[in-house]
Amino acid sequence: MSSGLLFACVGALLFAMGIAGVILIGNLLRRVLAFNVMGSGAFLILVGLAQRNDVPDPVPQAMVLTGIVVAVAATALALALVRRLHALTGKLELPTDEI
Amino acid sequence: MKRFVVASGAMAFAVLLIGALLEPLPSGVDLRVAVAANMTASGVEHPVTAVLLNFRGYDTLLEIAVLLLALIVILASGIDTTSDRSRATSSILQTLARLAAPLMIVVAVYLLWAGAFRPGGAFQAGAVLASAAVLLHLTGLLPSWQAPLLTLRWGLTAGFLIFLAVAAGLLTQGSLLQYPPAQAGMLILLIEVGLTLSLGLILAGLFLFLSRDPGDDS
Amino acid sequence: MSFAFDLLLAAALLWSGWRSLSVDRLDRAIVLFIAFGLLMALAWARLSAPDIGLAEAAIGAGLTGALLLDAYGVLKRGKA
Amino acid sequence: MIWLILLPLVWASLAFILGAGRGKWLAIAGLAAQTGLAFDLAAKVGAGGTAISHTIGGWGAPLGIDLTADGLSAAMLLLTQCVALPLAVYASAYYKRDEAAGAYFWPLAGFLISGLNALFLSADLFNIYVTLELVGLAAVGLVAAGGGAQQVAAALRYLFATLVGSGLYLLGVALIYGAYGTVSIEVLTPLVTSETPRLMWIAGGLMLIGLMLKTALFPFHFWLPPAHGGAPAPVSALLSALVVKASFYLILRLWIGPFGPLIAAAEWLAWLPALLGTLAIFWGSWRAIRAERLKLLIAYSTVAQLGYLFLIFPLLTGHGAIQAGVMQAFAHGLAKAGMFVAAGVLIKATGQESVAGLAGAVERLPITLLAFGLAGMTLMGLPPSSGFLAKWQLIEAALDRGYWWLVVVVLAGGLLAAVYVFRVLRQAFLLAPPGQTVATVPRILEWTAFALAAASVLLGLRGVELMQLVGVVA
Repeated sequence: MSSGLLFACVGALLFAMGIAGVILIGNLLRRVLAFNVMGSGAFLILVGLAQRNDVPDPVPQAMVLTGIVVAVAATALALALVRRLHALTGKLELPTDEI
Repeated sequence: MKRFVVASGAMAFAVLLIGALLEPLPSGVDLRVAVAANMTASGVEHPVTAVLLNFRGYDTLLEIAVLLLALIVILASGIDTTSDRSRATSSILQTLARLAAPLMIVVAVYLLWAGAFRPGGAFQAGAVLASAAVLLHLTGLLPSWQAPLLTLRWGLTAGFLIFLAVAAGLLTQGSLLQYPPAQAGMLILLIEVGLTLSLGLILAGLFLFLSRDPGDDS
Repeated sequence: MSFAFDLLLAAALLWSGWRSLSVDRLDRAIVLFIAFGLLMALAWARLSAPDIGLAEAAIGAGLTGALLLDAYGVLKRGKA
Repeated sequence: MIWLILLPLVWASLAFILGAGRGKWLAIAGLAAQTGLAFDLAAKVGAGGTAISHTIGGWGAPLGIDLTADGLSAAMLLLTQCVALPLAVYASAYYKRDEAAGAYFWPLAGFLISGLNALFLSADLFNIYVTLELVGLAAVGLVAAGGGAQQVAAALRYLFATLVGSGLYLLGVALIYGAYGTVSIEVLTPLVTSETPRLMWIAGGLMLIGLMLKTALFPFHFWLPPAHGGAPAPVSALLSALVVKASFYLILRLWIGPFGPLIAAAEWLAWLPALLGTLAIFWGSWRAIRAERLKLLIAYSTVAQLGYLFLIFPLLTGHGAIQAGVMQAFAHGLAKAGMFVAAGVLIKATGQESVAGLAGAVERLPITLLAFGLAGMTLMGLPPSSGFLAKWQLIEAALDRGYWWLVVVVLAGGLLAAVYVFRVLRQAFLLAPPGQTVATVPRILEWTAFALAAASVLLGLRGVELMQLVGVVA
């Protein structure tokens, strides 16, 4: 097995872990972590699968660079909202009741 | 119950996906060939930079918009603005930070310059600039930012606007971001310089605007 | 030999990713996540993608980590 | 057509530089120009009878990124500008000077609209991912801006839903690139056959689920009512009229594009979205009928109306289904924008958020109530509104294939819509309780609501041209 494929498989596991985390975890800060793990999984699959013959491919690499920047933007935004919610309600979880 | 369902669903998905990943795949398009063939016309020597700022430069343009947007959302979501907390830091750390910051700026300039022909470029350079600012902030040398003043707002958007202006200016060549091969290198460098500065400011801003304390802190 | 290293790195990635989501204390979770980011940078280097490695170390682990720690600090003080 | 993307980017960044709360004239001027451009593009596509492309950087797919405007894209662009321009006029009078919620409205709205336009034009799956994020994060920011705890909680729920949605989409793109080495829709489509590797099936499933989550199709609708019902009126209107349509457009684009051979190999798949759409119509209408708050009622009505869009999927192999979908997108887009801004006027004037608080509104705000009624007419599907045309087209396509139960669903949905619309109107015609004060609101707010609602009805008369435009394919 090439290291590209190996890391793509790791990516699949990380993605599954991350998405289960985003669905199940109530603590919002941890949910942000789970989202980031999920994103890393997708990035590993993007590059790993494209380089399954272990020949570097600059196109998915550039895409992942774009993706990382988008992910950090989303993370910062999420943290800002989490902090705002905490300042307003003192809680780190979303209210469960439906309006 | 929900835990069990979601966890086993995720497991099953991972197994299915890994199974499919290990199957042999058809041979589709190989972009490596196309990238290699067009490197000379791209204006840079490093393939990843060529994809990022030339072949798929439009992605990057929108990506900077996303980053700028995230910063605006942080400002818009309105964290209470109160006085900055003073951090207890030793003078040794401060001296170290004073020494490190210029060094990091040098590294950023190197990364920016290196991006044309080896790993590096505007993103990494901007990130280093931002970490220098965060370091200065953590050692108490740089206060967190409150409302952004006009000059700061210009700085935050300058990189994006330069990129946008170059992209639109190149419409005269026929289409968006169509660099004439002879000037491509210079134009990409211009974009990268602007991006480095603005990315540094935006990434630092993500941290420095957020680290404004909520009002209950005394 | 290098494949053995890859396997080890893969295991470490999975372990740190898992622990950062499952560990009890939030501060440990964040530190584990930063470690996860640095391991990711290593993985990118193994995938001959040094550009992503640099970006991941600086942005993914560094800036995200700093943001998380800062948020954690404020939120913890808010609770006390 | 490239200026449809660049112009909003320019006015959004300039509005940010100008500072908090400024830039409304820039935005309105920019949007007016964009509306002209969208009409121009639609006319060119319609007259030429073929798609117009733009190869960014001159490279061409698969190395570069292509933009393509066919009839479907041109129609969606037209809808976006035609809804956004009146909403901008409305927002410029809605936000008071120095109001925190409006401080960053203009830059956020600008990025949102450029993201939408870029999405409708892009012919590159990864580029579409970036535009999805641009739209999603801008929408979340608009919901959160300057709001209280409930609004921030709604924004966070929305944020995680939209991030998971685009995460699933991104993984799909990654698998497609791995399997075929390209993310250009045009290059990809001929490569996919029914004997495609299993990865492609997984990619299709992931992208479909991710986009359904973003479109808030039942049962993924949980995030929509609090977000759309809790945001300021112009934001609710933008979100309900346009943002959810973007991911629907993308599902349609992929369904008839690269994933076509997969669906042809398993035709039962088309019933899945139709079934969920049916459930959405009944569940959304039921919740709208029961809702206490006016804006929540309208938000649940959006859940129901989105259901109609998904009824077209089993009909796509026949004629007229895409036209019915686009017509419904237009009808709902214009009517729902009109309804939300009318509700904004009512709430601003009476100071009451509940449906019960509307008593007596008809005397004070007749134009707004008329706008609400006209928009309601479109949602119910009464002739000659565009909603009627959409449902007519849908029923015709369904009868063509002999799918009777779709006809029953469409008719029942119309009746349910009548129940919740009349619930609001009846309340507004009641006598006002003594001592109730009604604040005066700027006239322009009432008239923009009226204009949007009237457009949704009058479009019914020009529907044929729109349907012809949608028929233009590459």
